[in-house]
This record gives sequence, structure tokens and C-alpha cells, in this order.
Amino acid sequence: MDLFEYQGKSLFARMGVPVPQGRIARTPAEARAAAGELGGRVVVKAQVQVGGRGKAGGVKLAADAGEAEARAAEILGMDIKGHTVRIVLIEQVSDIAAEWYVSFTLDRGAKQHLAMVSAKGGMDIEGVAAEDPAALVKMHIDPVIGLAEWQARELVYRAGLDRASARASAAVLLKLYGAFVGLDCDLVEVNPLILTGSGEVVALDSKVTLDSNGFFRHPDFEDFRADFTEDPLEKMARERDLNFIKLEGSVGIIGNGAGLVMSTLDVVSLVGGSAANFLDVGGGAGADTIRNALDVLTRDEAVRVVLINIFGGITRCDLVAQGIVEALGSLELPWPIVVRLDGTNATAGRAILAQAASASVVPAATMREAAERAVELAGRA
Amino acid sequence: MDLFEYQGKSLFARMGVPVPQGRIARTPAEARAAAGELGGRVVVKAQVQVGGRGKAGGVKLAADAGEAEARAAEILGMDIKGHTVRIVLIEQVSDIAAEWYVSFTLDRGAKQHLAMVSAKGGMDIEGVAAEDPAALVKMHIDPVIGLAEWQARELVYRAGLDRASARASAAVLLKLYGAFVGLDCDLVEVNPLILTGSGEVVALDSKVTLDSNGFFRHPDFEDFRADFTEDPLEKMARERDLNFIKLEGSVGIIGNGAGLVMSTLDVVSLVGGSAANFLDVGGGAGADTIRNALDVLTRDEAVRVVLINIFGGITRCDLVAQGIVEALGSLELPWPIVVRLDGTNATAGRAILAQAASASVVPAATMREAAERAVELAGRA
Amino acid sequence: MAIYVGESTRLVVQGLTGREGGFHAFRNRDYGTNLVAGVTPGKGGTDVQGVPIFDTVAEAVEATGANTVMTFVPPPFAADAVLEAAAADGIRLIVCITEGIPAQDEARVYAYLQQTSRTPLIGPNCPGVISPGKANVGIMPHEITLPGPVGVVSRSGTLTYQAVHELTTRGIGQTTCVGIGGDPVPGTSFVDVLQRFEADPETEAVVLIGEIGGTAEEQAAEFIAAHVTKPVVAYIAGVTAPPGKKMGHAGAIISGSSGTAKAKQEALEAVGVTVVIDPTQIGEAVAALR
Amino acid sequence: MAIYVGESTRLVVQGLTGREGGFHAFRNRDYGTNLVAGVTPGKGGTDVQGVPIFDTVAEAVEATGANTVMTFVPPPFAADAVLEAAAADGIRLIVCITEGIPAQDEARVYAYLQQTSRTPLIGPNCPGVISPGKANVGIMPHEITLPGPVGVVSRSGTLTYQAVHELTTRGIGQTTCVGIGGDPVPGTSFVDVLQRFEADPETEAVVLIGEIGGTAEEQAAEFIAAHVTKPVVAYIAGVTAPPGKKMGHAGAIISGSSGTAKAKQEALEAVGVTVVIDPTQIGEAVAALR
Repeated sequence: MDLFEYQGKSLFARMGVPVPQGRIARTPAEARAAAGELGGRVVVKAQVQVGGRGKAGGVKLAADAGEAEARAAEILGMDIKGHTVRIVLIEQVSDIAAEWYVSFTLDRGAKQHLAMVSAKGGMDIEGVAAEDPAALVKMHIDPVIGLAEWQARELVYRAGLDRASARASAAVLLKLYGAFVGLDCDLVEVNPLILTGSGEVVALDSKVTLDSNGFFRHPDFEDFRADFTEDPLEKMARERDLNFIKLEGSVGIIGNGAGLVMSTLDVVSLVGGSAANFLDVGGGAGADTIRNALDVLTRDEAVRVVLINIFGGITRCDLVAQGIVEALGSLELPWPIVVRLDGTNATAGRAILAQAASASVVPAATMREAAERAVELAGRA
Repeated sequence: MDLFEYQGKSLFARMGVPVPQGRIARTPAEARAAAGELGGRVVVKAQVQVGGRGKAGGVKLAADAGEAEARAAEILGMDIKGHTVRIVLIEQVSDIAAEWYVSFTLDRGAKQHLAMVSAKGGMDIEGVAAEDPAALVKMHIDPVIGLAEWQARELVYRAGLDRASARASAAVLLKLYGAFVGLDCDLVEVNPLILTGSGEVVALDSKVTLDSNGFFRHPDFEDFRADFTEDPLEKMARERDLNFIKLEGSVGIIGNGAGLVMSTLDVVSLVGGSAANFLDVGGGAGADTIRNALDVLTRDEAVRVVLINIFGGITRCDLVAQGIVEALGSLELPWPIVVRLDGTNATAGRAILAQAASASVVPAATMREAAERAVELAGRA
Repeated sequence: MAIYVGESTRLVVQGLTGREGGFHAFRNRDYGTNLVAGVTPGKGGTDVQGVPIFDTVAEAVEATGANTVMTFVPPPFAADAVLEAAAADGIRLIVCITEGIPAQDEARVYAYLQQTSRTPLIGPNCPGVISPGKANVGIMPHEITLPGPVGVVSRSGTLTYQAVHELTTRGIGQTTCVGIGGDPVPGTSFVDVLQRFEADPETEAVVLIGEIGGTAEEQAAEFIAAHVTKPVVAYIAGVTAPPGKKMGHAGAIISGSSGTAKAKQEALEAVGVTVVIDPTQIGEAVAALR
Repeated sequence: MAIYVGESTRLVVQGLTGREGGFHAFRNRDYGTNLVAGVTPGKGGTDVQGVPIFDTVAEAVEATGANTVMTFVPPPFAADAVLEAAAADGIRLIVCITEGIPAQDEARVYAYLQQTSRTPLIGPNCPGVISPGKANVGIMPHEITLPGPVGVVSRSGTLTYQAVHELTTRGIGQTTCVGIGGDPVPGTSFVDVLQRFEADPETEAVVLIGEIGGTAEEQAAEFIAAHVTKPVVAYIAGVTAPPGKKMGHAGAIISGSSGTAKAKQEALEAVGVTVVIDPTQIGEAVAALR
């Protein structure tokens, strides 16, 4: 789960990482009030779950509360790469003496934590990595004992951060790493981490990605979602524990397992069709899950046909078939459903569908055949 | 540093380990008040830094506050193996359904933490270990990741603790281990850890040994010392960072390094003498340290002669000699000092002593010779 | 021969008394897997359908000689369960089916096992391992398998079944099918499994099923170039998938250009692997090797 | 030959800019030890008497080819310093002089080094290692040493000097003198050093200096019985010492009857070691071996 900058900073503050004084605002009037409380010059920053807001005009300076209101009025409602700005963060302007880049993430290849630090912060770090690789210091961290003090120091010295404030920088790195691990983050990225004129080290931005698998340890993290603008279909799917992503085509897809669903998308594309969505019911789906999945797709007007592709393992095909039959009885399903069942209890599942004898259920023997039938039916609808 | 039971329990409570309600008292009147506050039947327990208080009559039950006062009057001032009781702990009487033994310590041989748990608690555990070794479950713990939950469970099940409360017992083991590591203990021992009639798991006793090397992380631990009855000489030595233990003989010993001092004691004994003390000035002793050490020994009336045995390494013999000369000038030293210097700057040290030309300084060429001269002089004095 | 599981497998299941654990463990037993014990703390001394339950893995191993652990323990307790399994003397394989373990737990457990234990871990979040005709340790539907000469290894759960199905329906059997799971830190990687298939005299060819994200397929390609003499057929899912989670700039820097289906396909093709673009072609491609 | 340190030693000192660190490091250099660098975070780029100072051990190793670390870092930071030294590629020995490190830190560092690193650690709280005539890494007064055929290993600091002194005054030289330190968790034990002396062709006999407490001497006796062919002379300090800290009943249970000087003397005598009861006899006893 990608957090807004201000949400990430609230977690930083909780873990002892210095951040600028700031307030959020949802209206220009709130922005004026926030700027007034903070006093002095402020910066008004669009809160979006996507990069590049600076170039898009989503970050503006304001000399006083009145200007802050005007800037907020410009930024609120702005579209940044498809994301509508609904919240701005108003922060005291920092006195920047130096800008650095820091991130902690998992290096899947090495199966270790990876720290990256650069003295060239505040700019396009991917460009720095490509053009001046030596300017980006990388260090692997053993997750068993975590970032050691000597490693934090070595990152600071090797990256060439300000020597006089090395102790403070190392301490902030240790706290950011503490947040990365202790809050179950997939990513903690700060660009820029700044040195102020008075020698403090402050996180001027935050990019935090939370691992939702860790939420059982942090039940309050679900609250962050309240501020996200979520696609209503995706929200509905999430509330029903379905992994759903809206796409552009007309063939609704339901499958079990991310790999099989991705593959179904690929095969639909290969035979000339186009998927309306990605919908993974996960492992061990019961009849209710299938009914819920079909229910979600009824809300998508682009769908012309639905392809259910199930290869049972932990999922039992008989329960899937039951779910389809229940949905036929209780929901208005405006499209044909091509169903391919294989694996655990597939024979029983196919028998249940045959018994139901619904005209809108089209059985398919293979994944390829199912894709072809679905694309054909979508074209006909 | 060995803590009193009540001090150990205060640390347990801080770390979330359940302990009985209790108060300490230094007078019978305080004991009455404490028992009154606690209400009901109480137990009055002598606080001493030595085992065996039960057999010595240092633990007594009282039905009410009046009885508690009477029992405290009996226990306070009692001598238990050379320790005078100055504090009693008044505790609510626990409803004991089962008594267990638990300890966490370092197994120096294995260089790992060692957990020991037995269902045969509340009795002589060394006897249990000797006579029924299977009743005492031992498990090594990797200090890198610490006690895992599965290990806590395995200890509980293998030791045959009550199955119905296994979850609570495992949780208490994890907290005791957390105290052992987090508070820099050399030992955490609870005998008995009890199961109450209502199914709670409670530490009914505590034996905690703190590692004074860890005090920089726990500066408040020095405060525990205020309640200890300390030998005045040992206290004086400790305040001057000298490692001093009072013994029974007449030859005062000053040396650098515990091994060398122990060896000096042994050699004095071999040549027919007997040491008045163990005094290690440690590594890097300066002139002040030596002067302080001599000052401490002037307070011990049993001393007839002092043997200074220094083999310089990090300690410089010239500084030691300077310290002796300074002490000769500023202290009343009522005995001869046999001095043996070797190692770093020994020649310079010997020259300083020769130059001082004091009649009370007797140089010796070897450790053996120094011991012989000292024993001879002690006999003569 | 087969890799990881076979006739000598003696299986203990963590969470046998749970619904999913019991369902699949007994399906495994019905297939012929030697299910010797279950572990559920607090239920030691009971049994499920005649299989004795123990409080700890160590007790189960002592009493039954179990050598393989399969775990169905829920995510909050799964890391601890894997560490318990790895610490038990005599356990030579751990298969962790549990889905939803935090990545930080996975990273810590993986690193600790690397440092202290020689016990391989397959998973978490994986369908397990089946050596057709010998033993099934996991949730794969054994009906779709067939004994034979092809090794299958896959990051994806259900897509593994699809691949195996494509082989079996063409009469091509498998030595062993290994689902390594698609989590960020799998205990066993493509490379580990390829190494075993290469060493296994009965495995004549390998099918590798990858997907977008991470660098495991690129690492597999490097390993194949250096160490694999047997033919490999690969399929990568996610050619048309929308770009997923990006892990910020850090993620882009670590993975470079890799991570896309196209990059993975190219990396594998470059080292002589037959890459198919439709899972239904896997069977044909393997058949064509002969 | 010598063990641990010698002509190929290239020494970097953590804490060279401190008073004690500087004093002993330059004494070591004066003796002939190849002192190539110092490490003090924040002082990188400066030098002390011509020896360059670096911010990190890794930088020092890269710039100077250092292969041996000696640390004088104060107790609160010493565990971290040792881990830094162990992580640096090219470091093949760490000698930690620091006294007063918490036992919990020592236990954690020891276990982690065992699991992840092959770099031996001598100490902490030790006088270091000297190979007379070749190199001194530590605080031992080199004046008392003499090149020759006897290996010395000791848990005690100053008692080591005493033992070496007894040999040297009788004209008996040493291959290497190793002070392993008397802390609860020494990085290197008697057994490790005995193994090296046994393998060192120039070492003809070994002097072992033990003291009361722990079980290291008993473990040494076991190792000697099984693996050491060279004659060993031992001295154990503390025969008349008052009983020290008892570590409660737990300590008594762990150590059993061992831990007393008498038990250690008996254990060593039982495996053929010549045990002397007065340190001044060490020289005579070694001389008598000839």
C-alpha cells in the first residue's frame, strides 16, 4: 500500500525521524488556516500516490496564509497522471543546505535488505544511478541483525554526505531503517533527506510502501486507506478480499492464482481479445467468493462476457460450480459465462454445472478453448 | 551484582512478568503498615544476597498486620550465613497450584544462552539436577535471535508444566528472557515460578544477577546498591574503581590483573603466608590508582605488610612507582611495602623507587622472592 | 529418482488439526505419502484419523522419525513454525504452504536459515512438491500428474497445475513438480531446483514457469548458461499485465530493465531456453524436444 | 612460523587516535609490526605520526591492504566495531583489547561471527598476540619475550607476562604468546589456539595459563587428550581464591564440579599435562621437557 507523503511522514515522526512541521488541508480555506498556524513561508504540496508531481505543478511556495490559500486552490482538484489531488500538505519552508537521497528496500535478487544513499538528492535518482553510479552507494543489510551502526556510518561517509553532521545523518538512517523493519514496509524512500542551515537532518519528503501482509501487527494502518481515492469497483472487490484491477477490455476474467489469471489475460490477448479486468479469487475460494466475484463484475458496464478459469488445488472446483449456480439464482448476470474447471474435484464441479443446465453457462475443456469462446462471445455481444 | 528478591521483582514487573503484590519494610512498624495495605494473609521474607533463608527461618507467614509486625521483628536483624537482614518483603500469600523452576543464564562452555525449566520447582533444584536429571529440561538459545516462541513452548511441554496454562507459561518465559537480555543480566532465576489456583503464572521469587559492564545502558541500576550492606573497605575500594575483596590474612596484596593477583595469593600461601585481601588495580593504573589502593589498605588493621606485584603491560611501572612515592609522602603507611615491578617501563619504575630511597620500600626481583620477603616481614611485625 | 520428496519421505504436518491442513494432508496420504505425524501445540497426545499429534516438531521427529515438514500455520505464527521445523534434528525439507506472511518475516527467516541450517525451505506461499507416483507434499492436485522424465518448477501456484496438465494430457510424465511460490523471498529459488534437476539422472528436461517481477528468471538464465545441460522449456506469465507495484525509484534502480515478461523471455532465450508464449504450448514444446 | 601474527601482518587500529590505542599501537610499530592505518569515524583524512586515519575499516583495508584489526574502542561501541572489522573483506584476524564489554554483547557478537564470518576474534579484554621477533599486536610488553619454540596461551593478562617472563629468563623463547582474555565469552578459546600450536611446525611445546571459573580448561584437557601430541605445561591461578560469584543454582548446575582450580588441575593432569602450582615453576617445567 503506497502512502501519501504526509502519511509516511506521520510514521517517520512516530519512529523518531525528524520531519518539517506541517498540516494537511482538503480545501483552500483549510490551507489558509494551516499556513496561518505554521506561520511564515510555506510550501503547498499535492498528495498523490504517484511520482512527478513537481513537474506537474503540484508543489508551490507561498509567502503567507493568503498565498497558501491561492496555491491550494490551484493544486486541489488538479489531475496528476490520472490521480486527482484531494489533499495538500502545507509545510514550513525548510532552510536547505544540502539534499540527499536515502532508501531502504528488499533486494529480491540478493534476498537481503538494501540501503541506497546518495549525496545527489532532490533530483531524478534513477538518472543519477544510470549516469553516475558511483554517486549512489548501495549496501546490503542482513535482516537477521539489521542495520548496524557501523553500516550507517559507512553509508554516510561513502556517499560523501556532510562530514560535520555525520553523526546526525547516521542516526536518522538507523531510525529510517527501524521504521522500514518495525512497520513492515516494502519501501522507505526519502528524496530529499536534507541538511538544514542549522545542521539538522530532516526528511523533506517520504515515499513509504506498506506490506499489507504485516497489517496484523499494525491494525491502525488500515485507517490510511480512508484518504485514498479508490475506484469504487476496486474498493468493493477489496472489501470482499478479491484481488481486482480494472483494465480496458471487454472480457471479464475470474481465476484462481495471480499467475493463472495473468496467463489468462495473455491468452485472451493472443486470441485477439482484451481483458476487462484482473480478478484473482486467491487460494481456497468457496462458493461465496465466486458469487462475490461475479457480483463485482456486474457493476462494470464494459464487460461483455465473463471467463472463469479455475485450476483447483486448494480451491475445490465443486465449490466454484456451486458459487456460479448460486449467482445465477440470486444475481442479474447480463452476460454469458465461459467456464473452464480443472484440478481438485473438477469432475464434480462440471457435473454441478451440467445439472444446472443454464444457457448462459458455456463449458470449455481447455484454457485456450475458453479464451477463444469468450473472445468470440464478446465480439458477438 | 546480586539483587535482593524485591529488586529483581521490581525489574520483572517493569518487563511485564507477573509478580505478587508486595511492599518492603525496614522496621516492624513498616511491616505492619505494609501488611495492612496489602490486606489478608501475608508472607514476610528476609531480603538477603544469599540462598538458604527459608531453612534459616527467614520466611514466615502472618495471618494479619499484627502478626506481620511480630514476624518482621523476628526476622529483621537476623543473621543468615553472615548477612544481617535489614529489609523484609511483605507479600500477599499466593494460592499455589504448582511450583516450577526457571532460569536463564550464559553457558560459558557452549557460548550460548541456556534456559533451564523444571516442573519440580520450589525445592533444591541442584538436588533435582543431580538425582533426576530428566526432570530438568535444558535448552540452548542462540543469542543472535534470542528465545523463539517455539522454544518457549517446547520448554513448557518438555518440562511437563501444566498443559492448560501452557500459553501463559510460555509468555512468561519469553518475558523473563526479555529481562535477561534487555536488562543485561548474568542470571535470571525464578524458583518457584507458580501456577495459581486461578490459572495465572507468577514469579514467586527472583534471583537476578546484573552485569555491571552493562550499566552504561541502565544508569539507574546503580541505585540498587543503596540498599546493600557493604563492607566499608569494599565500598571505599569500589568507589575508587578498585577490585577489592577482604580476606582473613595479614599480607596486603596489590597487583594488576585478576590472574596475577590470584596467583600472588597462591604464592603467598605456598610460602607459608596468608593474604589480607585481593586487590586488583586493573589495566592502565596510574599513580593515583596506586595511591588509592595503598590508602584503602591503611584502613585494614589486619595488614602487617603490603606486597605490590606489578607486571606492566597497559600499566606502566614508572607510574606505579610514582604512585608509591606519592603515597609515602602523603599517607601514613604503617607497614613495609615489598615491591616487585616487571614489564612496561619497569627499569624506570625501579629507578624511581631507588631514588626515593625509602626504608619502608623493599624491592624484590621476582614474584616468588617478593612473596617470601612479604611473609617474612609479616611474621616479624 | 525424484527430488525433494519420494518413497523415503516421512511427513509431519504443522497445523494438521486445522481445516485446510487436514484436508490436504490426508489427500497427500491417500496419494501414498507417508504421513507420520501432526503438530499442534496443546493438542499433543491426541490423534486425527489415526495420525498422532504432538506439541512440538522435535517430539514428532523423535517419536515417528519424520524427515519432512509441511506447514499450514497462519501467517502471524508461520515464521516461528518454520524456525521450529528447521531446528529439529532429522528434518531435511520444509514445505511452507502458508500465504500472507509479511515480507520482513520471510527475509529474516531466509537469512537465518542460510546462516544456521542446511534444511531447504520450499515456499512460503507455494503449492508444494509432488513426485508423481511416489509422494505429494502440498496442495497440488495429484490427478493431473503422471510419472515420467520432465522436471517442472514454477513461481506460480495454479499456473503450475496448468503446465503439468499440459504435459500429462500429452502423455508426458514428470519426475517432480516443484512450486517455489511467488513471494518476495522464497526459501528455494529456480536456481536451487535447476541444480537438483540437473543432478537427477531421471530428469531429462525441465519446464520453468515464471512471471513478471523480481529477477529470479534472469538469475535462472545465468545459471542455465553455466550449469544446465538438459533442455529447458519456459513460459512467463504477465506479458499483458498492467504495471504492478513499482517499489518507488529504489525498485527501478535495483531491478534495472529486468522484471518485465519481455526481459525475462529474452534472457532465457539468449541462453538457449525454448520460450513459449501460451501455456497451452508447453506440452507441444516439450514433445518437440524428443 | 608463528600463529595469528607475523611478518605478513598489516595492522589497522580502531581507536588509534585515542590515548591508549595510540600508545600501544606505536609501541607495536616500534617493535616491527607493520602498522598501516588507523580508524576513527570522523577523523578520516588525517594522520597520526604518518599513519593515515580512515572513517571506516573498509576504507582502511582498500587503501592500505590491512589484514589485521586491533580495537581499542570503548565498551559501548566495541561490539559494533568488532562487527565492522569482521565484515571487511581481507581482514583475517581481529584482536579486541577493550575491557568492560557487556556479556550479552559478547555472546551476540560471538554467535553472529560463528554464523556469518570466518574471521577469528581474539579477546575481548585480552592483552593480544605477540610472535617474538616478528610482530606484536596488543599490549604485551615485548621486552620480556624471546623468539623460540614454545607456544603460550593464557586466559589471564598480566599472568601471561609472568609466564613469558619465566620462560625468557631461562633462555626459553616463544613462537607466539596468545592472551585470549578472561571474559565470559572469549572469541578464541584454548582449544582454537591449541589446534594452531599443534599444527605449527616450529612450536615444540605449549604453556597454558588458566584460572578458576568457567570450563575452558576442562575443554582444553579433552582436546589435548584427543588431538595434541606436543607436551603441555599448565598453571591454574586461584587455588586459594575466595569463592567468586556463583551465578545462583543455575551456574552450579551448568558447571557441575568443574570451575575450581583443583578440578582444572586434575582434568589437565589426567590427560598428561604437567601442572605446576607456582608460576615461577613454569620455566623449570618447560626446561625439564627437553
